[in-house]
Parts: sequence; structure tokens; C-alpha cells
Amino acid sequence: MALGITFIYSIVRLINWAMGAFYMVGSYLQFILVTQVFGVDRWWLAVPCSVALVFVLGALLEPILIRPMFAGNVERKDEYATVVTIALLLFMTAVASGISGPYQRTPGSNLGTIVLGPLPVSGARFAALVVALVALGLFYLFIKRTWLGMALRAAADSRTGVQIAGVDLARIDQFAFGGGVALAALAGALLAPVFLVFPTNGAMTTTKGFEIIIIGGLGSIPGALAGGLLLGVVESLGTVLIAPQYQNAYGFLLVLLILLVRPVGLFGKRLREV
Amino acid sequence: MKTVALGAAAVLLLATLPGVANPSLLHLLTITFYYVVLATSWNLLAGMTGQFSLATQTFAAIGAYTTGLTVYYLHVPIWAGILAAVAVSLLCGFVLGVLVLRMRTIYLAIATWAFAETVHISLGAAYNLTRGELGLSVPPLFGSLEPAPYFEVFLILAALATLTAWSIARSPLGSFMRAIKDDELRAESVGIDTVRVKIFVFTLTSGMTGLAGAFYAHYVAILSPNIADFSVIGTIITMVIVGGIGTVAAPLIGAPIVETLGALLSRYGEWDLAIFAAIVIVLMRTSTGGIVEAGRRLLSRLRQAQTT
Amino acid sequence: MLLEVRGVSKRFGGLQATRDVSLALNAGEIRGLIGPNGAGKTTLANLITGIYAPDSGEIRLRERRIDGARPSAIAHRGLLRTFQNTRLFGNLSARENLLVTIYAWCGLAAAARMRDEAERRAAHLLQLTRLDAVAELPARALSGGQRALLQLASGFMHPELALYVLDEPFAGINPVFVETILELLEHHRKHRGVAYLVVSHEMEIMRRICDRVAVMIEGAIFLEGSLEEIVADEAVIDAYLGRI
Amino acid sequence: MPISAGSEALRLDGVVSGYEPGVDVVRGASLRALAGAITIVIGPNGAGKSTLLRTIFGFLAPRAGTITSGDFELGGLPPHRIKALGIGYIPQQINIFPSLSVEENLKMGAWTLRGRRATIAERLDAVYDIFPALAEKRNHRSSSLSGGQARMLSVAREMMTQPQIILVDEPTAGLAPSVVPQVYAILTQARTATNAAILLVDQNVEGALEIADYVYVLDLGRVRADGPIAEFSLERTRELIRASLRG
Repeated sequence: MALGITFIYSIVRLINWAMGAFYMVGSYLQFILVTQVFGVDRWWLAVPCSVALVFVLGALLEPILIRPMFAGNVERKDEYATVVTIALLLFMTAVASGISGPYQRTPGSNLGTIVLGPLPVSGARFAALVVALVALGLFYLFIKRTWLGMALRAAADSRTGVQIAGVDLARIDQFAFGGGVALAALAGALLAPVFLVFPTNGAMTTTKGFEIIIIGGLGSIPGALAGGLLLGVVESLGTVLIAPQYQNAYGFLLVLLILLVRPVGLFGKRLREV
Repeated sequence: MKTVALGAAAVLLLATLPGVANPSLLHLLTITFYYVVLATSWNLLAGMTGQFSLATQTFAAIGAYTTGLTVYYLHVPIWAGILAAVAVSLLCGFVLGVLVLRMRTIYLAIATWAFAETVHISLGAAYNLTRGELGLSVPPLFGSLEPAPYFEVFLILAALATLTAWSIARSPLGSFMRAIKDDELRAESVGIDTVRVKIFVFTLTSGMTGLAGAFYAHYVAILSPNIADFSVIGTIITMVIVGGIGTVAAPLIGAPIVETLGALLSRYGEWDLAIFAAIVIVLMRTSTGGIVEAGRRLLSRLRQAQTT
Repeated sequence: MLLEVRGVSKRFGGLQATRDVSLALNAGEIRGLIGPNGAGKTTLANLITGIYAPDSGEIRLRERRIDGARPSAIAHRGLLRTFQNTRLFGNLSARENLLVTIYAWCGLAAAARMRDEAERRAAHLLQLTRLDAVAELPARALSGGQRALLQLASGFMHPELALYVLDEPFAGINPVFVETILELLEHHRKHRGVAYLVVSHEMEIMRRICDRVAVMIEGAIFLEGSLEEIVADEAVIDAYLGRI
Repeated sequence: MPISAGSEALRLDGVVSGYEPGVDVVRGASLRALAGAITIVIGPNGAGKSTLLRTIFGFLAPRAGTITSGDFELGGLPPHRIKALGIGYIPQQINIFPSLSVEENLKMGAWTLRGRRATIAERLDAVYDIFPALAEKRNHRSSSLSGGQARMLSVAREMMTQPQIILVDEPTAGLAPSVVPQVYAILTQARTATNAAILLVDQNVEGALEIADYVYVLDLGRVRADGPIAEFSLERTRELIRASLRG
């Protein structure tokens, strides 16, 4: 999730507040595909389909909602991006609960409980971890080995530079937006059996994503990975050592601590804005 | 002065309403006034100063739960609970502001989001303390839940909030705030201590929201984490955008429209939020002056079309 | 001595933007700063006005260190600047753009007391700059020349303005506005002893107004003197030819 | 669109452009660049030289006037379309992608040729021949390059597509003196080898005069003087600079 937010931010230079909504859509698509089309045993087939559909959705929405920001007719770009993506979040959440109601659903899982060393782990959780790692590997290969991946990395370095090289920046933005929300949908689809499917199920993951970004530093991909790890450790430690019901508060305390000692995050650059 | 007199007249006129209106209308208006306060504080912060907070509803919840919990557990009088609520929300606003407002603007939005969702979830999770979704029972302010006196209280709160916003907007502080929104680096170069102004506004609006939240707690009587739901900030943003972001009148125009529409659409489920969100997106793409400005433009275009 | 810059260096990544720059200005002096593109003129302006903190060296305003201080604190002491691409508060009216400077100086507590004084100064400047007709328009609705003029005028609102750093104040400006700008500069120099550091490539104007000119090349001050002395220096011409 | 030597590759007529509304930086510039020739634009700071190149490459839309290349009107096209027409732009700032390796940077230069593996490999070899320093560091991150090497890379990157028209803005700024002749050698090589039209904006007037074929002097957004290189001796140029410094 944090990777998706960072991915969009580093290229399109905006925070997409609606990430949670795409997570939610990913989980709903997974639910529908598993229960209506593929069946529980072929859940792994449903995952790429859900992700691909959300990618298309993101790529379709970008030109309508985000591109006007760069066309020069928007006076305050940040304000525009923030309000529009928050409105999009509310819109998608409201439509979801309008259609499906507030019920919590689950696509079910064909995986039983696995015992890993001393710890029993739910199969679905474990599968989510494995698939997420595989997907991150593929994402890494895509970014490192393909022309498009190279252009995306280049655009994160310099938006002017890629235009000079002859890249159509509008297409890159569209792809990056689609790709970023597809990453959110991947999380949504994989975690659907664990955290269930309901209209606001993306909120918690988005919050974790933002916390990770402050911890790791805005716009830094290694920061996102390290921040995620640190957040996970602190939350589990807090759960074990203090009290489990405040699990979500530990992360925020960590954020406050980071802001106090190193406001730009672990991997952020110290930059005075001009 | 004329504006103040006009406003005072409108408040007095509204104050007589409980004599004639039915309770459900009074309830609707009471909630509208509550939202006017929240929207005004968000508008001061985001609309006038350019600092996007996503935690307005959270400060309302902090205010509400502070008074709720102190009254419930410590059995202090209600007014002491409300005072504590204001103090705690001011303090939270100040600390968060000091930590975040030195950073680039976007950090405030990210940090307040994380703050808002953490508080929201923790309120539900701290079941032993807050009774979570079951709701904390809070004594009503006036002994009964008869809406008329609450209507008057929230009318006064909304009027005070609007008066505050109005006088700030016309004061040098108001020009500092709008200067920061327009060009923070230049504001700093001209000699404005931008960090101090931002922290001040953030703290002030946090206290204002906390106060409204505290009174709200003693109106609804059963307090649940819903008060901090993200859809609340969505509603607030919608109200301000519809009313014309950055103008003092925005909440006064936006809140009644959104509340009334919401009440009319409530029987169809949550579709009202979808409609509001769609309106916001359309307004952002066409006119940031809000619905009045958009209407004015449409009218003048129609008139032009007629004359040609 | 009004301003003293001593051995100031600033590095951005691999680029040494300024190296060991020293510069001194007296009250009421107009100093020009010229040099080829990328010579570090704007960086120097940013260092003096607190937008960057220098890596080494010190900057003093009336004997007191200001390097590393926030721009607002430096502005408070009477050192203001304009920006190369005119920056204004676009949604504030022209009049409010002027008022903000004075309120920022005196602080909110004293603002009410200063109100009449501030309004009077603003009205006077609006009249001088012939912007009174557009005083109530938002600054973003003004023409390029009007905007440049307003940006400049906003600094003169400061009651204790001592040094005004002007970054390309004449670039792309209609000659009519240029004359008004020059009148303003001269007026405040004569009556209040305001000093100016002017970064500009409009040589004709620089020649008219500057007592002395400093040439910056590759981040360092290469030569100081009258414009005649500078033009006569073969090494400066070499530098402009790109022969370092 | 092959262009024969000496034919007109690029033509500007009365071009007006600028960044801020109401402030024109280029104020009615007219000039042309011939194929197989280096045309230099010199002039004092703020004359609008860089803005002129940015306008040709589509980062700014001209407010008036026309920019034509052959039968194509370039004014108003986005940069990637202009690049696709065979026009390259080497901007003033060092233009590399620091998080990409040196070779990836060069490949990005060949974006419009992507998929044509053989051509790209050929061009890479050619570029490495000219810049052995880059060949040595081909798999390093380009952020590890020195300032001079980074400048070399940003020039080399544009050579990957062998553009018919090359817009060059201050290619030697910040370069060690020893590398400067090399950069000029590349430009002259491009002129003869691919018959490209080169429009060069340079602060290193002396160096640029040595390789130029035609000279334009720009001041305050307009062409003040122009002529073939023979008319611009070093003496006359020094006098021009002196005059403009004098105001």
C-alpha cells in the first residue's frame, strides 16, 4: 500500500487519498470473482483479474480527474488534487455501500491453518504474504527490465527530462496512476479473506500506508520498505508488551516520535523548500 | 458594521424559531449549526490558510469524549467537562501543530489522516474505557432531550464561530493567513513568521472544534466513535466547497444545503455521500468559488446567450 | 557598515554555487550585481535574505549576525527582497499586498495601532505607482508591469527598510514602469537612506543608478568597480566570452 | 525527412513567448537554421536565448509567430511530438536521470527507437567510442558521475537518436576546460556525419564562434544583428559585448 502511494507520488507528484477505495474495489472484485466465477479453490486466478480490472479503472479515471491539474487551468494544484481524490474516496465508498450495504463478506479460503515453527498462522494470511512477495518481485523486474519501467523511474527523477527524451508524459502519468491503484487492489484482493470485504475496509491499510510514508520519508521507495518493517515490529511489540487493543495507536506514536527527532523521515532528504 | 447588524438580526429571528417549528426541523437545524462550526474551523485552516487538515472531526471527538469521560468517571459538573474538553483539544492541536507544521504542507494532511484514523479506531478498541460502539452515555445538558434549548445553544455557537471567522478574515491576521496560502515563501520573506501563524490557527480551530464536539456530546447523550468517522470530514469539505472555499459565508451556504439534501436522501442509504462527492468533483473542475459563483457564471452565460 | 558578507560559500550537491564571497554595503548605496547566467547571483541573494543558510562564512546586518536566521527574522530587521519571477499574494488585493508588509513588521498586537499609519502609507504608494485605480483588484488580475511595481512597492511599506535586494526588477517590464521604479528607488534612498543590491542585466539602467557594480563569475566575486572600470577590464570581457 | 546540406531545416518568424502572462521574454524573433550548419545565438543575459529554445521544443507555446520545420508547424505541439519529428534538445541544466545507470540514461535517449535492438546497440557503441569515460562507467548509477561526465552524458544521450535538428543550450557550462573542445568536436561531427542543423546557444562565445557557420545576436528578445561567421571576428564580438555591457 505504501509502495503504491509512493509510486504515484514520486511520478505524478500527488498524494492519492483514494487509495483505500481502490483497495476496497480490489477486495470486492476478488469476492465477486471467487464466489461467482472461479470458486474458492481457484482464488489465485481471481487475484490477477481483480488487479487488472482496477488498473484499467485507475487508467480511465486519471485523464478525467487528475490530468486537468497539469493542463494549467487549475489554480491551486495541491488543493485540487487533495479535494478531488478525497471526493473520489467518498464517492467510491458510498457507491459500494449503496450497492452492497454495510455487510461484511468473505470470499472464503481453501487454505487451512499452517503451523510455522511455534506459531499457527492462518493459511490465507500466509498465502497473502507469499503472493505479495512474488508480486513485488515481478514489479521489481518490470521496473528494472522493461522500457516502460525505465521510463517510470526516469520520470520520478525528472519530469522535464523524460519529455526531452520524447516520452509522452500524459501516458506515463496515466500508467503510474493505474499501477499505483493496482498495487492497492492487490493488497485488497489478497487480504480479502483475512480482513473481510466491506465498504470502508481500505481505511486501516491506507492509514498504515501513510504512517509508513512519514516514517520512511515521502517519495522514497527504500524508505517505504524500511518504514513498513519498522511499523510492523513496533506494533507487534506493543501488542505483546503493552496491550493488544491499542495496536493501531503504537504506529501513530512511532510517527510522532519520528516527526520529533527526524521530521523528514528515515530516508527523506533534508530540503528547504524555495 | 452593517454586516454585523444584519447577522445579529438573522440570529435573533432564528432564535424565535422553536416557538413555531416542529422538533424534527429543530433537530435538523441544530445539527446544521454543529456542522457550521466544524466547517468554519476547517475553512479557516484549509480555505484561508491553505493547511489541509483531515482531522477536524477528530478534534470534535476529542472534545466530546473528554467531557463525556470526565463527567462519566469523575462525576464533575458538565461545564467543567466542557472546559476540560476545550483545554484538551487545544493542547492536542498545539502539539500536533508544532510537530507537523514546520514541514511541507502535504505532511499536515498525511499526519492528520493518520491521527484521525488512529483516534477513530482506538476509540472503538478502548472498549473498557469508552464502551466502544455500544456508546458512552453522557448526561444531557438541559436535563431533557427536548430540542429547543439545544437549538439555541448551537445557534449561538454557530454565530460565534462565524463572527470569529469574519473578524479574523478582516483583520491583519486574516491577511497573513491568506498570504501564507497564496505564497508561503514570499510570506516568510515579507517578515511573517509563517510557522507561528500556522500553529496558532491550527490550535485555535482545534479548540473551536473541541468546544462544538463537547456540546454535541451533551446533546446526543449516547456517544459513539461514529463522531470521528471519516465521512464527517468528507461532509465538512463538501459543505465548504459547495459554499465557496475560503469565504466566510461558505459554511453558512454549504451546511444547510448539504444537511437538507442529506436528510431528504437519507432513506435511500448512503447514496447522498456519492452525490455530494460527485458535486464536489464537478465544482472543483469548474469553479472553486462554490455553488453561488457557479450559478452566477451560469446565469451570465445564459444572459449572454440570450442577447446574442 | 550596513551589510557585511564575509567568505560565504554554498554548495548544492556537486555544484559550488558561491565560493568565498565577500561584499560590503553602506547605507544609501546602490550596488549592482552582474555576471553571466549561473554565476550565483540569485543564490547570493537567497543567502543574504535567509532562504538558504550558508555552508561557511558569515553575514552581518548592522554588525549583527543574520546568517542562518529565518527569512522572517531577517525581514524584521529591515532587509527585504523581491523575486525574479514576480511573486505576490495573488488573492489579496493590491492594497492588502502593501499592508501585509507593515503588519508583519509591527506584529499583530500592534497592528490595530498602526492601522491608520499603514493605510496612509499604502495610499501614498498606490498613488506614486499609479496603482490606485486597481488597488482593490486581486493582485493576480494585474498586468506584468503592474505586478512588478506592486512587488517592489510592498517593500517600501516597511518602516525600517534598510537594505532592499532586488532580483531582476526590470526584466521584461515596459519602459514606463521602469521609470516609475527608478523614481521610487531614488526617493527612498534620498529620504530614508535605503541601500539596494540590484541583480540585473539591463546595463543601461544599471549604469544610470549604480554607484559601484560587482561582477560575479563562477560563484565568486570577480571584480568590483564602476561600470566604466568593469567594461574597460579585458578579463571581464574574456569572462563574458566564456574564457575563464 | 532527409534534408540536403544547406537547405532550411528550421525557421522562426516573429516568435513571441514568455512565462508570465503579460511579460514577453522573446519579442518577435525571426531566424533560420540550415541543415549541415551550426547556427549560434549569442547575446547578453536575459536576451531570451534559452526561452527561445524552450519555445521551439514545445515547453512553451508561442504567443505569436510561427515555427516551422519543413512542412510542419511546430508551434503548440507537445515536446514528445517534436522529439518524434527528429528534433533533439540539450537543455542548459545537466539533464540526466540520477537513479538510472549510465547505459539506461543513454537508452532513455533512444526512447523513440525502443524495440529496435540492433540500432540501439549500434548507437550505444558509437557513443561509447566518442566518450570512453562513459563506457567505463556504463553500469554505474549516473549520480556517481562528476559534473563534467554528467554534462557529457546529457549531450551523448541526445546523440542516440541522431536528430536532424539539435537545439543546444550552453553545452559547456561547468565543464572542465579540457573537455570543452571534445563537446564542440561532437557537435561538428554531428553536423558533417548526419547533416544535422544545430542551433546553439552558448555563453562560451569564443569557443562557439570557432565552430559556428552563422551567427545571430539576440538582445531583449529580438535579433539585433546576424550574418555568416566571416562577419563576426573576435574583435567585433568583443565590441558587441562591450556595447551591451555599457548599455
